[in-house]
Amino acid sequence: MSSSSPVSAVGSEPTECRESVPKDVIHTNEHVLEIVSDSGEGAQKCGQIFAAVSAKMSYGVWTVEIIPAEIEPPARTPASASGNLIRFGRDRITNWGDEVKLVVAFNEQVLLSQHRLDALADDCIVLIESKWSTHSDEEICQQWKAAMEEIGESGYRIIPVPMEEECLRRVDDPRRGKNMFALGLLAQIYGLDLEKIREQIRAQFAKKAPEVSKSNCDLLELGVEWAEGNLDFRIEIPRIEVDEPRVVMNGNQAAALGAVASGMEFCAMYPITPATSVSHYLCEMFENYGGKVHQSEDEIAAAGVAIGASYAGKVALTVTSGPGLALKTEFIGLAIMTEIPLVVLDVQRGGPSTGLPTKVEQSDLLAALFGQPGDAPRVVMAPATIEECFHAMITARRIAKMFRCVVIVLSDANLGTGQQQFRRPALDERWHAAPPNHRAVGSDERPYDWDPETGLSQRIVPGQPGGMHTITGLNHDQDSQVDYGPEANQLGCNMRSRKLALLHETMSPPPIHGDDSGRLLVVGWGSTKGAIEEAVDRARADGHPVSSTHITFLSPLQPGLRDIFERFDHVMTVEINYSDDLDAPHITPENRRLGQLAFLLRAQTLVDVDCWTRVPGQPLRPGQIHDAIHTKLSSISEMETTPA
Amino acid sequence: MSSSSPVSAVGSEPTECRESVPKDVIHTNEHVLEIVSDSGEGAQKCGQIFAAVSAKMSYGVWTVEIIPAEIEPPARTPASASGNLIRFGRDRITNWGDEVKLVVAFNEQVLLSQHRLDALADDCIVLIESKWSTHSDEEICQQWKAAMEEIGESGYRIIPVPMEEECLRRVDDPRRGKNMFALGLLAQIYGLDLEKIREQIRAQFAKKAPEVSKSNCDLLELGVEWAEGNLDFRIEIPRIEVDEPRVVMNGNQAAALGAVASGMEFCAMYPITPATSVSHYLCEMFENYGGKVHQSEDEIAAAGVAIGASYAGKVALTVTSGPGLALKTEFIGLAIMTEIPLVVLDVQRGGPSTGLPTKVEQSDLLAALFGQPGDAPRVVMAPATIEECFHAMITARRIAKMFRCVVIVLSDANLGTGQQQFRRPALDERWHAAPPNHRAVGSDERPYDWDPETGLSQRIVPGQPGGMHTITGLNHDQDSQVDYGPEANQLGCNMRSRKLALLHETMSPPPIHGDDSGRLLVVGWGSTKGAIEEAVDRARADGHPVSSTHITFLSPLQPGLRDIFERFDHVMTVEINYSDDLDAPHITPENRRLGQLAFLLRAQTLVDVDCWTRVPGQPLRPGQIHDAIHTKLSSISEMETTPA
Amino acid sequence: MSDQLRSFFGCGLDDERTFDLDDYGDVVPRWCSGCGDHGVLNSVKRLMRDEQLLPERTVFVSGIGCSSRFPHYLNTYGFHGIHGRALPVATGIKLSRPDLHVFVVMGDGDCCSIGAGHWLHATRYNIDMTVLMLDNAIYGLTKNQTSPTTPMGYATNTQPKGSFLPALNPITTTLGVTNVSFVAQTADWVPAHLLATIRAAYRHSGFSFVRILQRCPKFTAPLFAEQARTPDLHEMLIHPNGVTVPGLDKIYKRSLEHDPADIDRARALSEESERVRLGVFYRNESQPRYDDIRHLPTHTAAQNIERLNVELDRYAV
Amino acid sequence: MSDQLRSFFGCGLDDERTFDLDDYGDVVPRWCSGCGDHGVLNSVKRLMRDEQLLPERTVFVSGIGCSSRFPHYLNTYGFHGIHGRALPVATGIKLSRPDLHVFVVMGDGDCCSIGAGHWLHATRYNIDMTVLMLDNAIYGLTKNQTSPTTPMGYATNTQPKGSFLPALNPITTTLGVTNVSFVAQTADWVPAHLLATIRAAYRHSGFSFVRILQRCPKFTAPLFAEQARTPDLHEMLIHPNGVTVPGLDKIYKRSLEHDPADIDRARALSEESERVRLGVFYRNESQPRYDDIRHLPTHTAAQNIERLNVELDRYAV
Ligand SMILES: Cc1ncc(C[n+]2csc(CCOP(=O)(O)OP(=O)(O)O)c2C)c(N)n1
Ligand SMILES: Cc1ncc(C[n+]2csc(CCOP(=O)(O)OP(=O)(O)O)c2C)c(N)n1
Ligand code: SF4
Ligand code: SF4
Ligand SMILES: [Mg+2]
Ligand SMILES: [Mg+2]
Repeated sequence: MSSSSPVSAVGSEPTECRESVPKDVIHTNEHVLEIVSDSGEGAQKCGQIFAAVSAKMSYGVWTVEIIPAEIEPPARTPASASGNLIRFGRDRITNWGDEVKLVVAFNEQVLLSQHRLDALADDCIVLIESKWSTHSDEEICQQWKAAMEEIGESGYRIIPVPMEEECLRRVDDPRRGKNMFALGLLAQIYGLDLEKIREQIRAQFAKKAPEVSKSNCDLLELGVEWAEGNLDFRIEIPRIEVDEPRVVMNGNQAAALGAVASGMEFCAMYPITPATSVSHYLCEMFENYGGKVHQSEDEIAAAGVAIGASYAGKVALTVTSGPGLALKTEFIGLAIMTEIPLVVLDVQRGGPSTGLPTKVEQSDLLAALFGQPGDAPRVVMAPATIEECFHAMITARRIAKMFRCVVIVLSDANLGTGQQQFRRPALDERWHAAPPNHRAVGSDERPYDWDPETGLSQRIVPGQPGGMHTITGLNHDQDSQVDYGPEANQLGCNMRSRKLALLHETMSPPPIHGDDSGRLLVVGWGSTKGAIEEAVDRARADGHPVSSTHITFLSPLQPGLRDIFERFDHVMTVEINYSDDLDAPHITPENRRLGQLAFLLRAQTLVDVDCWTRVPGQPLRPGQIHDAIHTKLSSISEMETTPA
Repeated sequence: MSSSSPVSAVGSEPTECRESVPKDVIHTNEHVLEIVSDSGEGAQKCGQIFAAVSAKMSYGVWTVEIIPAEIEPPARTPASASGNLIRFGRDRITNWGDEVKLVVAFNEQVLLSQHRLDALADDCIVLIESKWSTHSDEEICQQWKAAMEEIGESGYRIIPVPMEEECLRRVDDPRRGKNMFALGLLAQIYGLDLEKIREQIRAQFAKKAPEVSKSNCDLLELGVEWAEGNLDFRIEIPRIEVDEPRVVMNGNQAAALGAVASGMEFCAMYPITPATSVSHYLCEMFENYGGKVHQSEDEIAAAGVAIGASYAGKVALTVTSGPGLALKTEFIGLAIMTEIPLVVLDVQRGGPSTGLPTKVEQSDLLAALFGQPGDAPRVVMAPATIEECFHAMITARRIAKMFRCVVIVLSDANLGTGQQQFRRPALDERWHAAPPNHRAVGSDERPYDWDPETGLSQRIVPGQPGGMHTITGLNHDQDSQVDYGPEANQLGCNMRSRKLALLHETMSPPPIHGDDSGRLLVVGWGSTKGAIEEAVDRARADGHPVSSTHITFLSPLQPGLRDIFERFDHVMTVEINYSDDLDAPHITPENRRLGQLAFLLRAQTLVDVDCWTRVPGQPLRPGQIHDAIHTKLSSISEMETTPA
Repeated sequence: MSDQLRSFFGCGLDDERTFDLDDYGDVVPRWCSGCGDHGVLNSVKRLMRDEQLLPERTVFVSGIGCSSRFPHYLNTYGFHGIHGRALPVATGIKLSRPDLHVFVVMGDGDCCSIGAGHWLHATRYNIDMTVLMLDNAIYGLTKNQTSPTTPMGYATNTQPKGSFLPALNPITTTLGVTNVSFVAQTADWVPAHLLATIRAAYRHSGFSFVRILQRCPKFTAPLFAEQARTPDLHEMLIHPNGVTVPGLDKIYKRSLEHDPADIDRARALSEESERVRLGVFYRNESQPRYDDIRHLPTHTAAQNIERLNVELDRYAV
Repeated sequence: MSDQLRSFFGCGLDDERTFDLDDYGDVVPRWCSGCGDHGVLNSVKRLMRDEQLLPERTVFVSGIGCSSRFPHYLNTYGFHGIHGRALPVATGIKLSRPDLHVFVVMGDGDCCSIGAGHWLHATRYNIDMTVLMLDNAIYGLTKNQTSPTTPMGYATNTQPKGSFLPALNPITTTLGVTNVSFVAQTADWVPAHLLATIRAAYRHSGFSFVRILQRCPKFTAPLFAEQARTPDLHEMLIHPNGVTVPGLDKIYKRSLEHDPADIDRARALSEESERVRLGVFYRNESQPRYDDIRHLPTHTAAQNIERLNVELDRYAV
């Protein structure tokens, strides 16, 4: 539905009528909606409850936080937009999708912000607080008008909703309850389970006075009623009941819980967006499991404290993002050299430097692989889903311990703050830390008793009688004695590197999404998995022989890649990091700077891996990737048909 | 000459005789000698004077410092060995060669240390202080005996020299003058110009009382006389007079002088081996040129102070080695993001971590290229000779300034402490810094006025009226305003990367040493150039179609490499860093970790570049490389003849 | 004074320009309403107007944090760098360009936590710069984590049961550093005192460290609310060599004579007391200044080339 | 005390073992002859012998420098880490293993220059460990560069015309940090005092910081030579709560009563004086200890799994 004035009829009618109006039912398998307010007006909470409840109702869900880059940007400005995008539907949802189909906006400026990001569908339904259009402040009315003009070109169906006016019927300060009213609107539109919502509200406000829950539930009701009485549509999405137990959370929560489940007992950190919330979750609960979070004076100290804890017998965790990873560079080198187990969780954000602190990017890969001066073999792995954020921590700890090595886990802002549901993990005691080992060390045992075949050796930790030795970041021999000799240095390097080869042997090639061979293989890593697979599915539905594969272990790189690549005519990575576009000025195939995974794959497989990468500070959309696949396919055809 | 007892006849004769004994003349085009003493006994000074004088005599020279890893290791132990290796000869000398042909040792333990390094030729002539063999301390006699037994297997010609006994004829404390006596021995053996030596001695002791020079010259004379009267050989090496003006120095001196010549005016540093001496040289003289060296509280601050100075209008330098480079990681990212020119000189040592502080390695390459989280394009270059250490600083400053970028210069311990002579540089005023720019900034000018074609823009520095703006490590637009939007981030990344493509356009392919095509191309970078080319020359002399090329610019990578590589059947890098050996357990072509340049070249050219690398903490020898070439060639032939 | 020199010292030549408040910046800052940073910004602009600083000769250096956004809101040169590292950058700027007025703005996390090493050393270098530490006792920008100055027991996102340790006292710490030359404390809610203190700091020749107690209504409202309302919770340090604000004694009645030359007493007074003490704790202009010591005459390229050729002679063969 | 507890606290169970000096290490250290580090090593071994520390329950943590080679010469656990970062490592060790005796050995460059931020914060954390700062007023291992404690005017390789700034006073600096709990100064050339001071530090519950004036005949011989020869150039701080070495007053005749509870006087006394003051400047066992505050009971895996399942319920759909 589209009209020349973006403000459509329904909402402008008087709203006294409390009876139901007849509804068009929109049938669809999924929908993308956004709820967006000024920072501090609670759209985030509204979105979170919506997502949780739809997950509980067995819908597939994926949410993306809309966070302003400033602490308190001026109200009623595009910069102030805060809230949630929610994509939900019948099937499993793995990414934020392409277009927003419905928006609830608390003012026209935050609507503008979302409009300008070019993410609203042409026929997007917009429910917007109506009070601004007739505000007593002339400037505000002007702003409203200007905004409506700007978005006038689009075909949105704009439905003004007297949110505050309605809320005032129950509360004195409508600014504080509007979000629940909005939730009511949405509940009615999508037919959400009201009792489940009330439960969720009560849980949220459990620590506050009971009246708080009560008044929030009242406002919810009001929203439902208003929608019932005024909207001429509702949206119906089929559900498939799942009965396996499931949980819903974001990737940072999953990583924090994974750390606990893995048996880690120590985390040292320094706050940094978007990794800090991992620590917040841990700070709340880690002590209940005998675990400690230590906030250090800086990231260097955080790495050092974690290494000290690991040295003393733990497998410690340090959590950070780009700039913090940079500061840990030297200490990570020490851990590698001394073979002290350490897990580093890097929740990637936009870079370089301070970059885009709240936004997603996948551009710490090469720094994670090669950041340390000297030869410093380490394990690098990247979870691709929220569920994998949980399990990655368990795997990381196990590898760090068994291989006496550093494991860097690369998550990102999209995984860290996005919510998704997944199978409830079955916890396992075997993941847990063994109590500190106090057995006496035999006189034939040595601190680096490297098995010459594998490079593996057993850790001796303080407290073990007879095991006294001094570890050092200088080159050392099996007894941990400083040794500058040529053989000793070569041996140490061999042993530290050999462990990766051994780990490599235990790995399998990544599974292929789609056929095992074809014209184009798309390769990804990390949080882009869902979007890539969705794009590939669409391309395949278009009839193109396209498949994808997703790499979990970047160091050592999973096996079998060359074989896989050779079964496809072309290979292209899709990544959220920077690469030169070949058609940009001065860029040639020779000097082109490549996507980070593409660079790695080329060196390792010698296959001519192309890349399509972008750095928008946003997750990639399946539609974008789908387009990129099309472009790639046509350029291949062109090349093939053009006589050389 | 070899005898069953390593102690040959000559030296054991009584030494009263002051007349000349008849001499066998050994004719050779070059020789490698070592002078080695306990730390603190002055062998270093002796070696330095020898090298300087032979350079002045138009010999080609290359020296390598023998430095103990401890400040004051126990005397008369292998760990105490301190001194110089000198390779000199008729032609230009570019590396330390293969085998030591003559050693002057102040005791048998330091001789043992050199023997154990497996670097002495089978027929090496050894002049050794004789007093230990008959020392009153029984333990010492035993040690002497044990040592002689250990080296007995070799065919050295050992000539005991009563060094202290002789010195006592002129001085009271022979331990302090022995080095000049030894210098006299050598002067006589090699026919060095005594007047030039005396000049050098006088210059060395210019600040001391004149008697000091005098007594040193006396001891020199004594050494000459003793050799004249007792040795039955001398070594004659032809000379080719060069008349271009030349200088002799080590790479750290060259870099320091280069920094001054380049017009840099600011260096911030924190001490670290083996880079510190660059700063020592600068500290001595920089102020004479209006330049400042600032020793910071740590490497992070050093980077920050340098960036501050650059921001304010200079092009500043910071000097470091591996662990320090690690600490500068975050600040380098900021300089890249804000496009503040900065030159980072990394004098590489053995790694990872504290590693081998005094020893050479080339393993900071990947960290220099990829150390920063986020996409952080920077220039990386590597001088290959002492002369290039000088000129690299001038090039680095020019690039940093013109491209508003970070330039990392990778030297290493071999270049830094090795001495070589080279053409005296003709200094050029144009290299020099322009006085600070105080012109007013037009209202149409912007702090990041990127030329969209090239990414270049003009720097506006504090003091320029009308140019006020705030630079930031957050993503920013042309006005340096913070901008988190998708386009702004993509644009910034484009512009910073584009500059490298432009620089790339100005570059030429590296020259080829040997034929333009053939069976094997050896590729190197940095300090290994001389040894590689010498090895290639030998292989060519053996009749093998082998060439080499040496890469100066690692980022952007010099052009034309793929074309060059394709003209050879096989390509192999030779590097002093770690790679897995293919015949080691668990190592496969798929999981093999490669030499750092090899990795880079494969990704960039897709050519199957092999590598031969070692991490002995020593420079590579031409002989070793020659062997590696042979091995590679035979394995190629084998592969080709074995049916698949 | 020669033209060159005048221009060197930042007083424009043909400069008949005069600057009013807006010339020093007219952007609306992106801090929360009620945030103490607004007041500091105003005072700083006022100072610049009063002193008629040339905007192009003035540089504000900061780290990362809410407070470190400061330079963006001024029409001077600004360097919004990385977290904790403002002081090294400022050091490089001042050492290479003594003609610039250098101001540094840091948060409590920025300065006292990640930047602690630089803070200590910058104090010791005693380079001529004005340092404003905006202390809201919390990590603001990253949303509510404990900082070194968070009071013991105050709950945050990283120490939800209350901060574990007594708050670090930045005044005492600075006073412990050899070669310290100016240390003062003021509060965003006493604007007249704030301005007077910043002015004294600016006029001090050397490293002047000002801790500004700063309200953060977002995360530490309870810490400063009562304080800001109640003049009697303050104790003003007064002295002819400190800061004196005419008329302020009418409101802030509790005061203490303190001679800022007396470091022992300064240290004792800096310790926790019932009332918050505002004023100059210490001031000593006779401490050696590193930027002074390292000052060099300028050289021409030709002179340098000549000398360098002599230097090369030493290496000639 | 249960067996488990006894073993936890590092007193062996069936431990009839006794340890003599050699059991704590018998390697010949690789320091220059005459280096003050030798004497410190001897005193430390003596302390361990006197206290009969279990070698396997004792950890020495260091950075990089001549002094940081310390752990290699002892037969305990040792962590020879990276330059300037000994304190964070020690913090991690002690927080996760309260049963270990943790010693930290640092140089003046290690602690006061690159490690300054950690030094300040470790002082504030006040975790139970014994910290020996071997102050030779120079960078030894890297061969003669100025350190923060190099006296003004003393020439080095990086400041060949003499160090630019007055030496940092590490005692005063430490005393400026909130929650400081033990600060003492001693010298390698007064072995009895050295041992007594280290013992007091070891026995102090909390972070005990000992600055040890250390001779470096290689690079700073002139700085300490006269001092070491001349007892009258010292002034001993004495007090029942400080250290007292019977008989030492016969040689070191100049002394001063100082109650280490008095922080104001401690600060005043720590300032440069004609004579070098040795003794305990400050001691306060009632300061909160971070390791104490953060102490936790142990948990079994089964308990944890149970709780975590409850936690997961919160996220269940
Ligand atoms: C290296 C690094 N570590 C951490 C961060 C994240 N970070 C940004 S601001 C900040 C602390 C802010 O607190 P404060 O310095 O007190 O300033 P405020 O926001 O309170 O003004 C932190 C931890 C970062 N940007 N860089
Ligand atoms: C990150 C890093 N920076 C610099 C160095 C080089 N370095 C080693 S020891 C040292 C200083 C030694 O001085 P100090 O700490 O006083 O110890 P001392 O040798 O005097 O005992 C330095 C700068 C290093 N190893 N690592
Ligand atoms: S969070 Fe606090 S410090 Fe930051 S802008 Fe808001 S009130 Fe100010
Ligand atoms: S250089 Fe100095 S500190 Fe280092 S071992 Fe020698 S005397 Fe001791
Ligand atoms: Mg703060
Ligand atoms: Mg020292």
